[in-house]
Amino acid sequence: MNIKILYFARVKEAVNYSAEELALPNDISTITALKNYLSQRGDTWADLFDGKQTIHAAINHELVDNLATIKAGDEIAFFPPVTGG
Amino acid sequence: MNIKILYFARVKEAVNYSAEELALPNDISTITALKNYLSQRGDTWADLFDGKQTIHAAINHELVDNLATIKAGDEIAFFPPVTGG
Amino acid sequence: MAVRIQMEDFDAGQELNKLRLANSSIGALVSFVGQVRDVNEGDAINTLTLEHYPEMTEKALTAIENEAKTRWDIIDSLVIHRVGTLKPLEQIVLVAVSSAHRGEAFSACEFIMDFLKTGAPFWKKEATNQGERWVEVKLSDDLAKARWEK
Amino acid sequence: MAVRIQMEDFDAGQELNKLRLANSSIGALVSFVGQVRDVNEGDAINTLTLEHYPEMTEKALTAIENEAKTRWDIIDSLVIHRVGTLKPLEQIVLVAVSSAHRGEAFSACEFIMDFLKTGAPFWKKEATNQGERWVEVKLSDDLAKARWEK
Repeated sequence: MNIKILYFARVKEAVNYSAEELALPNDISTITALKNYLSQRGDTWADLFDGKQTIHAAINHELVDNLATIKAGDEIAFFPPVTGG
Repeated sequence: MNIKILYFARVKEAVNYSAEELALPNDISTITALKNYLSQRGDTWADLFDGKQTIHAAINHELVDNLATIKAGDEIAFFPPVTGG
Repeated sequence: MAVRIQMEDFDAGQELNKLRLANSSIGALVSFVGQVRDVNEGDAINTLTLEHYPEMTEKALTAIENEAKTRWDIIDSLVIHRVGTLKPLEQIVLVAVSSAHRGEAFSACEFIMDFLKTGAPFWKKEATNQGERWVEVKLSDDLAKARWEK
Repeated sequence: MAVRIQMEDFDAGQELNKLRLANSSIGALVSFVGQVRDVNEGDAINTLTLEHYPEMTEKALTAIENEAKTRWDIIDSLVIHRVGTLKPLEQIVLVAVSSAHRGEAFSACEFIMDFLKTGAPFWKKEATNQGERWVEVKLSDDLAKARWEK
């Protein structure tokens, strides 16, 4: 299934781009599975999702937890804890 | 001793003036004693100080209780609970 | 810290900018503006007249600001309170507090308002179509003040 | 209730007047203005750059305002948040809440700020003489938010 992924702030700097379109294998259906899938890309990705830093995920502009389900067409975002205001 | 008394808001309307200078007998030395002394002026005054309504007292711009001591030259004020803001 | 009692209206935005720009370690500015409502206790309000006890008002408000400064790490504060006769939608009071961080400014600003309401010698009289009446003390104001005592 | 995310500065006084004058049953207007401080964690700040996630920001802030409206009897609220690169003494954010009485407006305004700080997708990067760095999350912000949960 096709999804879009956005990266923000420190995460964007780590992966070095802000967005990508991705054709995901159909068995990658949760945020956890997506994180593991992306981690296979190598060091940067593995470091990002090794659980040592807090990375929040959103699906279609809603904050979600790792068990949230991904559907085709979703816009997924990964970002560090927010610091506005 | 000579003192000055100020009246505000509802209390001012009841006594019908806003200030007076008064030569007090020297044994009238607390707010309670002053209230009793003024109450002898008649109905309006007796009603004001009969304890059925809250009347605050201040001496020289500080809120005081009934036991506070009056000295010559003091500015005493009587007024209802405040409603600013 | 400043207290101003005046008949004239004030420009809240200008006052806030002045406070905010006075110090570049200010990160937070919390303010309260009170205005005359057009209805109170179910009756239309034509005007609201504020009487006060000038020398004591200034002293009481300064003491309240000093107490706020003792309790919280604030940078500056301002109280402007109008007296005289006001119409609905006119501003009555501005309380503003600046600080490095927001928590202190929020607490101090609400504290100053709660103590102003119960400890500064102002009295309000409303003119309605049924005549004039003094505004009654609200129990909620005493309760609001009591929250700060501990 | 409104949310505005913008690069440009805003006129806090004008916004407050608009909110206040919109409704003559408003008795209280509480506002928070956040500005860029010139020092953070001991280092001089040259600029502060705010990044955000546009679609989500608006959604998150609207949800926070709606939650405030559910919890307190408020009349209106406004959130303006700037993005882009700002200098010390520039305004970052305005949160304003109007209500009939002050207690509701104080609580709702502080609530919106506490949830904005922890739930709206903004990220701050500081430029200091030692280079650029992302602003770290503060534990105090999580604690401030946790107060509202009960």
